Amino acid sequence: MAKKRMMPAINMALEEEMSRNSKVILYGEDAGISLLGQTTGLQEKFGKDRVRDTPICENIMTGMAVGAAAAGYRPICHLLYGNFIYTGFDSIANQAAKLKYMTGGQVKLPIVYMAVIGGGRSASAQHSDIPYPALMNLGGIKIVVPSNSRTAKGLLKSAIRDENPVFYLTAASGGKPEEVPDDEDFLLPIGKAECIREGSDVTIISIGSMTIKAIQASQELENNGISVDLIDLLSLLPIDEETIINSVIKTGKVVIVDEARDVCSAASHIAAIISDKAFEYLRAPIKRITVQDVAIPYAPILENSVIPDVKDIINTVNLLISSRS
Amino acid sequence: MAKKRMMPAINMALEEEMSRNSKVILYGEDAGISLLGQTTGLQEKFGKDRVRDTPICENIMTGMAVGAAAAGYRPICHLLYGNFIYTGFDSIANQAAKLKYMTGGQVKLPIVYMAVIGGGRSASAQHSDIPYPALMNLGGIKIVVPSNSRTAKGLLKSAIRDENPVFYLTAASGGKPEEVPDDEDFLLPIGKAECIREGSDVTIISIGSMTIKAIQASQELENNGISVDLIDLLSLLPIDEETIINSVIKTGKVVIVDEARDVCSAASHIAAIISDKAFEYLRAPIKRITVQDVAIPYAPILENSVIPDVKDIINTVNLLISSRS
Amino acid sequence: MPTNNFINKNLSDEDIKRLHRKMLLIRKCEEHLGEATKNGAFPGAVHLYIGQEAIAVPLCDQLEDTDWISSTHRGHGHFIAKGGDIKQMMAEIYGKSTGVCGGKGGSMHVADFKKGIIGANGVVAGGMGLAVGAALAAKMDKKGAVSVIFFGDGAANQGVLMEALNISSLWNLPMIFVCENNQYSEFTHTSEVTSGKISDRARPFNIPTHDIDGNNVIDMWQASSHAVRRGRNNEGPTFIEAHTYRQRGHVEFEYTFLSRSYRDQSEVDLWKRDDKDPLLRFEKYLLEQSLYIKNDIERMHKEIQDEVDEAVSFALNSSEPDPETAILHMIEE
Amino acid sequence: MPTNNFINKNLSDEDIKRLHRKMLLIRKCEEHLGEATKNGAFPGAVHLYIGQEAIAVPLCDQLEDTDWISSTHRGHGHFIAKGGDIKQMMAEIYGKSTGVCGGKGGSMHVADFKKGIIGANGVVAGGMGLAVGAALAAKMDKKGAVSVIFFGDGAANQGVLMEALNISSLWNLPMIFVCENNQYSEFTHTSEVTSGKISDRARPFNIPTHDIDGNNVIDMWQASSHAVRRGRNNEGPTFIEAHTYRQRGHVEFEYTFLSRSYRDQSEVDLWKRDDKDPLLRFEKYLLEQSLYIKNDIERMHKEIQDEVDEAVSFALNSSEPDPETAILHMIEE
Ligand SMILES: Cc1ncc(C[n+]2csc(CCOP(=O)(O)OP(=O)(O)O)c2C)c(N)n1
Ligand SMILES: Cc1ncc(C[n+]2csc(CCOP(=O)(O)OP(=O)(O)O)c2C)c(N)n1
Ligand SMILES: [Mg+2]
Ligand SMILES: [Mg+2]
Repeated sequence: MAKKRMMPAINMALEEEMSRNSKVILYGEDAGISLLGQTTGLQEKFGKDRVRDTPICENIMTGMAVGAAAAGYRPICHLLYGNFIYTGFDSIANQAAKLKYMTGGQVKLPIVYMAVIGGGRSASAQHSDIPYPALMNLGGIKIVVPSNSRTAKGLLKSAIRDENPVFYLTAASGGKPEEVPDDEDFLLPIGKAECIREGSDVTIISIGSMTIKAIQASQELENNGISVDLIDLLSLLPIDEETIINSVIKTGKVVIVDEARDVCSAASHIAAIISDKAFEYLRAPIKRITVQDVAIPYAPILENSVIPDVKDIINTVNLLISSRS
Repeated sequence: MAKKRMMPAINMALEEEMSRNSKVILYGEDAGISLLGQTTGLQEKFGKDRVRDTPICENIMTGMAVGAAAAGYRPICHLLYGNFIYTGFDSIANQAAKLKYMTGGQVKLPIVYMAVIGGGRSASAQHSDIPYPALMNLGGIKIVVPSNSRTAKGLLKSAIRDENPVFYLTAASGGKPEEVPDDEDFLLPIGKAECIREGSDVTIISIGSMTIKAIQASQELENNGISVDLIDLLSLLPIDEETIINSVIKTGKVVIVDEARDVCSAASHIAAIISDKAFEYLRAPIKRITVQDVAIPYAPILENSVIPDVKDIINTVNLLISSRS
Repeated sequence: MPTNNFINKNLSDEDIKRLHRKMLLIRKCEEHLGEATKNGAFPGAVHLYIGQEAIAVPLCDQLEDTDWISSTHRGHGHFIAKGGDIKQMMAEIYGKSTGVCGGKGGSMHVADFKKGIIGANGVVAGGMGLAVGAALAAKMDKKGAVSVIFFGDGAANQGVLMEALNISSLWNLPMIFVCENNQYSEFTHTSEVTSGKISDRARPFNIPTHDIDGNNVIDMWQASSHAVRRGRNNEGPTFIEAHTYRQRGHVEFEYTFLSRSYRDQSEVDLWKRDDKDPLLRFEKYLLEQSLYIKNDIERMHKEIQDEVDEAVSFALNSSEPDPETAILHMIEE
Repeated sequence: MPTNNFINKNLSDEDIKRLHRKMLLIRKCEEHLGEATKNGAFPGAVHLYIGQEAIAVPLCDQLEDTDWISSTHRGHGHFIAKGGDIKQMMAEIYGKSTGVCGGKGGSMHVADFKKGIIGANGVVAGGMGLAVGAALAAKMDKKGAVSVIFFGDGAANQGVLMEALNISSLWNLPMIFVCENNQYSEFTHTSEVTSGKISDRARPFNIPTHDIDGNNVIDMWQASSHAVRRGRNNEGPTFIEAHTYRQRGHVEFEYTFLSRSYRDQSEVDLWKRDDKDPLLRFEKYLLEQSLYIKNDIERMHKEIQDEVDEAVSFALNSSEPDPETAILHMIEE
């Protein structure tokens, strides 16, 4: 077990899974040299046949994954930034998400679509989107959003071994080094959230990049005597309803922190689930902390003002706790 | 005022607006002859310059609208079926929804993207999607979903006069003939829901094709002594929160009917809004009636089993009413 | 286009008869569907392959189950040509539980992966990426399998074609591009939406092209044979533009909703003549070459008709899908 | 590639000097940004246009504010060439309220619609549709305006290019396609991801092409002049492939995160020489032609450097954007 940042952890998972199963192949723009670090060294190790540099053509890249998977491979389609998921959206929405269903279940599509998402780096609107709200409604796919190096490794390995298209989305802004198990079978189950901290006053549900901020906020809140049940969601499709609901039963109050724009965010859907299935346990409005419905601006002062931060979480929880009931 | 079906009402609105403003242009595949009837006769009337048959190339069609709008026109980009919105998704998500913002508000983008959506015709998965959940999170656009010929006319005319990209999505399955005002300035405001029926026991919020079913259900419920406040949402971006919340204040119970798949549906977001802003008035769980997370199947018996129907609405309301509190 | 331009260099009599049989099978299936749809015998709309049989059949005749094809909304012909079961196809179109997709796909999604049939596709050019992906798999498998994308002249305007050409050429994939230029994209003549010659679009990528009479089964057989050989020998992609004609509407029944006509009936009639229609031309050739006498052909027609009737009965007698199955198959559990 | 291959048929001395001035302005701006980014003087990453100035400048020199350009992530050069204000550009890149986009866009989104600058674009080939749409508007306006898309060799592999070529040809749009082939797409050599010659991709659509030395400002002026004339006269689209070299990294500072190098320094050095670099070559020519003496050139450098310094001061002295503005401008109210 060694401390690793996100990208090396991803790299480790890719290397292990490619070693384990020769059907795993990977392609993407500059996959060899690796713009962002996920795929560094893989081409040298596994050859140009299994690790391919593609032209810039997301439109066919997403579709090729479906064809290659149907024909027996386990492709990892590396799309660099979340915004380029939109560029390859047709085959995602019309083929990958539906082909199995349309053909009466004839085929398995073990695909991983990989990209970094989110802001915080003055990369502006076309390199900072959180694309999962556009994906969550499609059905026929899975979506995971690891929050740190450990979950990055465990979820990627599960994604590669899964028999369905899995979107593997990690925060572009990285994160701190963290212990990552060396175990080559370290798998985290897709569809399972992790309870990071147990508490009784309020439930905080956080996604991806927001988890690190939620941890900080929870710490500060605890210092002020507020006991937080913190859930790191990890999977968006399927969602771990059970963990969420059990927490709400305990606390009766919920704050959801999501870096997505607000309308039809993952936060919205979680709120909807709770307001349906755990209504009787709720003792306060369900609060979403999200990005207002704007694109991500460039200047840091603007960007910081739209992306949720620790203070937003603390303030919202305080408000919720102090509200009657 | 004459009775018209949906397509003729749309056709009427297009003709009026194209007559009114020579900057309005329209293009799409077979726009001249018109596959679905919206654009019938327009090419004959306005010429091949303003009504253009395009090759099949949704990818550039959606982007061209942005360029033409920035350069002073008011393009209507006809995309036929909602699923082909995915084919042209890149320019929608990365350009149309963001260009104004990224450039500090320099430009107006008066665009209408038009398509039919939804199932009920054994057109199967690639011609039956409800694409608005994938659009609602993008920001920078508006979305309207008329429920009948009258609202189809009034909302299309407003969409064409709006200074933003507006998605104009109508049910592929059509509907019954209905009175449509002849008034050439008959506009329905985007962002405003209509209360179709006033009631006090339960709020039903319906979208597009579901409104006709909700009306029927409300009628039957009323016959059984349940008084329904029925809201036809009409706009999804922006959402008329005020009308929704006022209704919840009255009834305390809500059912949302949406033909979209469930996860991150419009219904989810509406539930999220209510569970945040009208929590104190809620007296029961918020119920969503949606499509389970499947693609739309071909065989009628399968298709009918997944698309919400009148009985689903009635059953859900009855359950809600009979529940304690 | 006289019939005697069938120049047969490679085909045995057996081959020829097999091709004829397959073409006839497609024709009869499609004719049935064209008729049955008028009575609302099945739920969805159908796009018929009539008049284009000489394209799918001779190419697929040279393929194995381990080769891949991906096709279009007009996909029954490809399905049958590649060895798809017509009972299962009919049942699918009739929306029955015994359909090849269990009634979930219908006409636009007939597929049979066991037979290398990735399937029809409702998104124009939507099959392009799937075929290229399968070609990549075939290439990596190194067993000489090939992958075919059938697409229309209309689909040739989707940019994904260029992406497919580039990557197939770069990676030397065993891809066969077959553009069925039937002169119409829905209700618009190709010339109005397509600049230049479609087969020329492969040239910048140094992909060998064939620009052929797609109603001539032997020409198509020969072009295909070249393309398949190249694929099997790891020599890379080949592009075939097969010129043909869409004898039926874009979709059956279109005259009920179109506000006006878009082509002259005389044009359609011309292409139905026995010097143009691929099946009739072929049958004339079979008679000329004394491979068959008239009687044989009549017998064949009857035989195939029986086969089709049997498939239709199978479909009609099959049960509706169980509504409970509607929620299955989105995800592999 | 000796300097004496500048064959000037149409340009006056004034023209030549104006082109030089603009190229120098771009060079100096970019050099500043390359330096300043090392000290973290501004927030985002920058992709520099150094070495490609001879492409944007002579083309944009022939354009009016009513003509449109749409460009790439490497878009400062296009912005400046088309008359964008360098103060506003610097302020934008420095993330200030006085930036041309109020600090919302940054380097990858510098735009000025009043000047016909649709802007840089962070999505590779993302500007293609915008430019074609503007060309359609220009065509319908019938005032002789043209629309230019600048795109890279990497972008040429996006299918939307083919869609753009097809529709521009069909509709005879006043489009000018300018592919700046700088030999790299991020860290990959063009030859590894691009099959065939890029300019050949326009040929199937019968679009006239120029395949030229993009480091030769006069060649580029001449090709542009042909393209602009065609556009203004409603003669349709033109395609220019301008061969050049990306002297800087894909993105400044890339050596800090790349695990290995992807090209030889000697290759880079070669292209910086005064017989290759577009600015140095041009200056050599200016001297050879006695349009300038060495002193003049030095004076020009100083003058332009002052201009750039002033723009930088403007940016540095400008205020940060008001955070309240972050929620404005998504929607026109
Ligand atoms: C992406 C997409 N856009 C539009 C359509 C609607 N559509 C269905 S078939 C068709 C025309 C196809 O023409 P072609 O490729 O020539 O095939 P053909 O029908 O002639 O066999 C169109 C526009 C579609 N199904 N998918
Ligand atoms: C749709 C999309 N895919 C990938 C990227 C990442 N990316 C940015 S620039 C670039 C290479 C572009 O190469 P080229 O078009 O030759 O332009 P150059 O950088 O050489 O000017 C890539 C892959 C992107 N921005 N957009
Ligand atoms: Mg066709
Ligand atoms: Mg380049």
